[in-house]
Amino acid sequence: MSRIDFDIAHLLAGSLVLISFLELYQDRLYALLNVFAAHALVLAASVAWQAFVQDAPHLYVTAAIALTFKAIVIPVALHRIIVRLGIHREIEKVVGVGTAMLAGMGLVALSMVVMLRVTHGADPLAREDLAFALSVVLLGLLMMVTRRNAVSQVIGFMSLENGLVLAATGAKGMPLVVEISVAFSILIAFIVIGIFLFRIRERFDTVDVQVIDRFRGERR
Amino acid sequence: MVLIRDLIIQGVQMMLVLLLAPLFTGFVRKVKARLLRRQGPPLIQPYLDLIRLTRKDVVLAESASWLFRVIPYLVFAATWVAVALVPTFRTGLLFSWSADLIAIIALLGSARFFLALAGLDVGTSFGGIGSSREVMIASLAEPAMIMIVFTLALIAGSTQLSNVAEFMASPQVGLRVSLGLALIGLVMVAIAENGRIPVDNPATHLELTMVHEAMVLEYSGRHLALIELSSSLKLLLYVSLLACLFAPWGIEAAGASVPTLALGAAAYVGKLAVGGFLLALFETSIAKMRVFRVPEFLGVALMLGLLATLLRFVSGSF
Amino acid sequence: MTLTIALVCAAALLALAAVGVIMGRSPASTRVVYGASLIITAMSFIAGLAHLLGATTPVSLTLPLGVPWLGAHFRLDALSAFFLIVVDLGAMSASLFALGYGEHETAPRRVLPFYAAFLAGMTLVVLADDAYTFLFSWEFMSLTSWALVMSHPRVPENVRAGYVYLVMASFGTLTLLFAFGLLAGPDGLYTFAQMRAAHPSAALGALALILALIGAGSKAGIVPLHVWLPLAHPAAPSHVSALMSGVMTKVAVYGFVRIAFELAGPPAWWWSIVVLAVAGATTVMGVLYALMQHDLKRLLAYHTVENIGIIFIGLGLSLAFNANGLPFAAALALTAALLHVFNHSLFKSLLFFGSGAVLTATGERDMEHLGGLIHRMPQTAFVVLVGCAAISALPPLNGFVSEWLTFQAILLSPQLPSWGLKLMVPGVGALLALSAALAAACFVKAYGVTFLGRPRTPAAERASETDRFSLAAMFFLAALCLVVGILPGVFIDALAPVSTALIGARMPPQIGAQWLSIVPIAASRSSYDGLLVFLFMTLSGTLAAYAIHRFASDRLRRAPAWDCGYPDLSPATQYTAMSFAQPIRRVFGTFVFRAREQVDMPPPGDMRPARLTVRITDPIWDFLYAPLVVGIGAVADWLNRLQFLTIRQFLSLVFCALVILLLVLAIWS
Amino acid sequence: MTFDALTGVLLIPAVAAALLAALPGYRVTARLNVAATTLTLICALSLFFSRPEPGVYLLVDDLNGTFIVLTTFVGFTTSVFSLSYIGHELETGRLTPPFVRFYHAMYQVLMFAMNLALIANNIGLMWVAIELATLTTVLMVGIYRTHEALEAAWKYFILGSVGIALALFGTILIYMAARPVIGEGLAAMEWTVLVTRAGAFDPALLDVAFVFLLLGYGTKVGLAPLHAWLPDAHAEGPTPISAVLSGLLLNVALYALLRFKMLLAVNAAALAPGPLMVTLGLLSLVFAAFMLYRRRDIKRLFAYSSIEHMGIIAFAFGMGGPIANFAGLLHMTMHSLTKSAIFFAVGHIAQVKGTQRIADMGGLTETHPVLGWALILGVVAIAGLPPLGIFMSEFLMVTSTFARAPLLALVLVFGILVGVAALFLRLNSIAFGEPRGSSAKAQASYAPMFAHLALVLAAGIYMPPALVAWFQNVAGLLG
Repeated sequence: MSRIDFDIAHLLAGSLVLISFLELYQDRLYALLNVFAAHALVLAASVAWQAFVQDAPHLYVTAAIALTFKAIVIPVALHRIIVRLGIHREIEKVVGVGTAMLAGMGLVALSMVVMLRVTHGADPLAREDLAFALSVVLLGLLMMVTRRNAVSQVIGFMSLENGLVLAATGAKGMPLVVEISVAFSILIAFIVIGIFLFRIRERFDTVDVQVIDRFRGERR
Repeated sequence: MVLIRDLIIQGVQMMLVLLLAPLFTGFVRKVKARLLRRQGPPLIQPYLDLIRLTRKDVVLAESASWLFRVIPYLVFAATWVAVALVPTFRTGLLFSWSADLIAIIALLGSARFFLALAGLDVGTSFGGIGSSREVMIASLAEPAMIMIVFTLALIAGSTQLSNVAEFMASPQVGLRVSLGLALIGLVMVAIAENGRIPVDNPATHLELTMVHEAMVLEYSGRHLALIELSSSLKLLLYVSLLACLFAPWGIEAAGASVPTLALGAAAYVGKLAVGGFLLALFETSIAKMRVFRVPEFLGVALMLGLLATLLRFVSGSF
Repeated sequence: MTLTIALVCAAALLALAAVGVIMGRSPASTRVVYGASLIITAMSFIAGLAHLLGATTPVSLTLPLGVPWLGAHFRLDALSAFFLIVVDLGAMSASLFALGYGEHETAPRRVLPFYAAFLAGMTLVVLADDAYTFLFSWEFMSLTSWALVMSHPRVPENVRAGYVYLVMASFGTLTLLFAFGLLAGPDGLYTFAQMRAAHPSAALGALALILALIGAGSKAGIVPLHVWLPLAHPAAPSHVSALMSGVMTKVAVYGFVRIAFELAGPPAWWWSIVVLAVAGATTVMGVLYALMQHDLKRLLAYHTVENIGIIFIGLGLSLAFNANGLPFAAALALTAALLHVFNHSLFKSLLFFGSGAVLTATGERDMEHLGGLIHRMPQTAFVVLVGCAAISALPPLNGFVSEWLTFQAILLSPQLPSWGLKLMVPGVGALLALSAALAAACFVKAYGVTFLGRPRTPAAERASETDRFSLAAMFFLAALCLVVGILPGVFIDALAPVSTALIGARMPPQIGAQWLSIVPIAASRSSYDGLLVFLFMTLSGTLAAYAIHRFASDRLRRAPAWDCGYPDLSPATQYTAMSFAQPIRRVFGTFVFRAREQVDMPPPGDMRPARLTVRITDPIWDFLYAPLVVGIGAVADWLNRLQFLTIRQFLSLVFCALVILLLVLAIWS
Repeated sequence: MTFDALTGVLLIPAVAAALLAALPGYRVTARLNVAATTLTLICALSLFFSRPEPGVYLLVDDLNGTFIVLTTFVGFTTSVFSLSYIGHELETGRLTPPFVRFYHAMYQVLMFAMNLALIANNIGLMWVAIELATLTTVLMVGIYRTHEALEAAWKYFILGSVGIALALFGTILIYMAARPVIGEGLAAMEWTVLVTRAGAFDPALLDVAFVFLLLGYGTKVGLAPLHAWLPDAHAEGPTPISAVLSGLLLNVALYALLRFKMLLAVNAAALAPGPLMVTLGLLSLVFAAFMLYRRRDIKRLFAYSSIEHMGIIAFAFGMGGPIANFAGLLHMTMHSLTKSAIFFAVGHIAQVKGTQRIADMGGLTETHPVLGWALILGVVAIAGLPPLGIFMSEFLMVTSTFARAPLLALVLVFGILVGVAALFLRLNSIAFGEPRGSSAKAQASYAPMFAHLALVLAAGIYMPPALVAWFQNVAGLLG
């Protein structure tokens, strides 16, 4: 592929990582939602670009899904939930921004080390993509474990999944990518509905010992 | 022919000890009395006591069982067999090989076992206290004795009493440390086993410090006679054991002629006299100790025996 | 042929277990199962005897069972034949006893199947010839006996006993698993034949020996692995207690002998030091524990510990002599140990039967509630007396013979070159002598308090003689005790093939000796003749009796016992087990068990009774097992908090795992 | 694609699922459920005799043959068990008819998913199948709609989803590793192709991939510290599902791991997957063994015991070598049978006692002898005591390991011992002691339970040579 294609792909993937950092930084839920929408947007862009570069039309479907579902539907739904649960002005971090950022740095560094060290044979595009994808995955996971309430954890999970899609699309000619992205969208839909139906906020994370005993423990 | 003679000698030996035992007891009492400036009973008093006892009815406790009535005979039999195997005036007794020193101790042990049971049979606290203390003493005296036997056996290269005695009589046994330790230990054990002062006082009754007499308190008549006889047999056994092991002079070897045998018998009686005198002297010159000091006393004996054995194990020259 | 018979018998026993399950409800089941097991074990007994006396070469057999590419190997050689005899003799008498005793069983369905299976397990252990079959049968034996211990599950002590037993049994089995893992090597040579051929290195053999000592010892009940034994043995029905104490511990000894003398290769001199040290401690601790007991069956169980110690002393000596090239001394020590195995199986079964008879007659196991039984159950009292005399090593009974042989072996040990042994063996000898004396004391207590004196409770007063089957079994064993005691030479000669097979030497033949006496080394050195001693004693006893009754008075009056002037003393004034043991407790207990006595004497005028409380602690449990239990509990509590985390915290666990693994990768090269 | 046994294994459950979703009425559907599983089992067994050539999507070889037969068999017995179990649940009203219909449909879907995961010849397809299986079980775990059930389902769902994600990433990485060698497209995801060419893959990429797969599928296997969902899911769901989870789903996930382990084994330069599996295995074993002590809920108890045994199995496969692998396979089979049998017993016990609290059940051998002794037999089996099969696998495992790595063997045995002690501590209070809880007559179907236990017993004593040869062959494959 030509130099310019590579650079654009690189740029998009890199900005995806950057936005993940922004998500980590956010502590207001609305802001977080917006950042995530941006995240999905960039993902859609990068997937589309891959589709173009690899001229694999089916990837456009994935891009479309990312765009409509993740960048629009889900954020709106979550917005509703936030309103219903009345948690819009919550500060709900386990660790401070600084620590989270530092950890994120570490994770990115780790993924770079792990990935760039390995794939000498593979073409640079896939290699870069993989490195970035791994960092996005790790950052998403970090987000899930450093956030208290359901919504932001769902967002964490989705950005993790964005990383996956990035990797999948980066893997040239990989079958089933579309199916997988669809499956994941269903998964996420389940989660969101779950939150919506059962108001599981406290079941994600709580410090209330009675609740723990009643739910997670042996019934004494 | 030889067999016949050996049989006769064995029989003589058995009868001899049986007859000598009460006399020896009487002798010890007499000497003690004299040492205490008392007249003391005549030498034959024990015989008279035995005869009188056998004449009397047996008064049996209501709660006594058949075992209680059998035990005196068992005790007597065991003790008699044991003492019959100890060379007195002649080694190489016909049946000496049928039970070695360890077996003799075991025989005495069984006598004690049954006597202690008898103490518990009637179900009074007197018998109980007697037997419990008896077994406590025995539980230390027996190992001590075994250790001493080990020492002797290792010196003489045999646990066969006759052979040990012969070896002791033979010149190749010199003065040895282990022998000395064994002697002291054996004396201590003998004192304890026969319930002599300072461990126990055979002359007293109804005193809470006593052991043997409390155990046999319920016995009377012929049973008591047997018990008394067995205890004096036991005393005799220990003295003649000491005699044949540590003063083997005058013991005739197997196949000696009749006159020399008479000589041996005389020597034996002499040894008994000396032993009895020493015993009496010792008993008069020391006070009885509390029951719970007895373990320490016997512990010393055990340690001496163990030490002697260790010395033997480490090198043959000790 | 003999092997086939034995295996068929084992299979028949397993089938019998199935029968027990099926017809457990019917009242006839007890008779059927015990009767059948009596017959079957008798057959297998004959097979074992035939092989031990007749055959010269071991016979082996392989069945397509167990580990597929291995098969189940069985082998009947002199050693296993001897132990097969021990097992079956015990099983026969137990079955006979149970024909009567089992009638009192409240829940036969919980006993019958496991009883038969238990017998089968023990038989298979001694026949097994590869690691898998051995351990399989071994653990099967433990499992079935566990089920028998649990046969009265409502009693909390039984449940606890069964629990401790099972855990210790699994521990032992896993240790043996290690031992065999070592001997089998990385390419899995699991058959004993291969192990014999393998000649393991010295270090490996030593490790295997230690593991075998721990593994087999924990089942045999060597200190400090004995804790389960005094709990489990009494909990089972008495005939099973007899089997567990008298026979199963012997099967454990078999396991040790098999590994230490055959599979672990040529012994190093210091092996015996380990064995002897453990054995000496076991002997004395066992009897001291026993002295502190007042539960009849528990006392007997602790005496099993003591006797196991005596057996291991013999084995240790044999190892020592064998390692130092003194095969004949080794043969003597080994024979002593094996003879004691046989003897102990006899009188321990007898005594447990006796306790079972007492239990059925009075419903009591606690000696403090018994007494005076000799009046109500004279025959039982008589046979139990024989048993007590035998286990106290009194001539002319069998217990004395084996101990005497052990002493003779000790007297040979100055020939040993190594200084460690020179210093060790006399100490062990002293311990042995001490334990013998203490055992006598203990059985004076046990017999005197249980059978003699006056009944302490109404239950003891109402006791009645036990049934004829039980009596038959007990008389049978008592007679055997006497026979072995007065004709030991025969049995020693019967053991010759075993020592020949294991050591390559044997004791000199005893049959030829004059008057059937036994001569371990040479007549000049030492000899013992149980027959003559027996004859002498009976002769002189009867002579004395005759003389007295002939020439002196044989009149007899009954009168109340001497009461020191206090009329109608209550039975409570008798010496109890605890008070009987008090002097010895003061001598030994104060530092072994930290026994403390507190006298609470009320002041004059105060009407409350004075009381004496004795506090005894079990050092081994306190210092070894209690900390273990506490530790595991603490760890469990600490880890248990992981059950109560939130989802986010669980996620962070996953996250950490991921990051750590990635770090590992990053650092890898 | 012609109808052969393979399609049968997939098609029958799928069709049955559709039918069951459509049909009303408990009697019919339950019977139909059993019938379907029976047919599936027959198809699976026929795979012994006529084995189809591996296709692009589907594959049958010795390895998954073992798993398929096991899965379909346990699926069959469990359906028989749930016949009476669910019936009882209907009577007590814990489940309403619609939910039962849903349950049966889901059951078939689960069977379909697991069979698909097993016979998939495509790593992506396998991933999809396992995700499907997870989602169905999530729905089934939450079927009681109690607070605790929803809670458990939710936890399972979240942790499972993360696991799925990680596994997918690993799968992608495998593809990336395969692409340069094999070329783009499906071929780069086919087992049959991958295994032959894996030697040329980029080793480091394989390493990273395996890390992700280990964690992703390890979550399904329930290895500590990824186990969190497992105990609650077992405890709160209906017991047949607990049985299937412990007996089958864990195995399926393990199967996936084994496949990838084989890939790495082929590639000399890649890191040895053994040590990782050994570490996780021992960790799970010891951890679960200690966790057993403080359990008050009987189903949670045995759930943790499943974690323990999964640890043992992972350890065995991690050690590798013909004996250890054989032991691992044997242990896995025995564990599936035993654990599901235990859950059958536990299900009935919980029903008759009306509770899952261990404290409320006691003296079971007196109140319900059959159930009680069955439970004892099951626990004895799971504790690795003879004459049952697990004893053999543990024997082989320990002896072979001790000769190779004594310290690991020590840890293994320590864990086993601690676990055994804990299990019997609980068993004592359940089966023995003073009877507690109701002693009402249990209407239970003992057949499946005893069928399993009989098989386990037989395996401990005698294993048919054909089976042995098969296992040994597979053990050889695993390397």
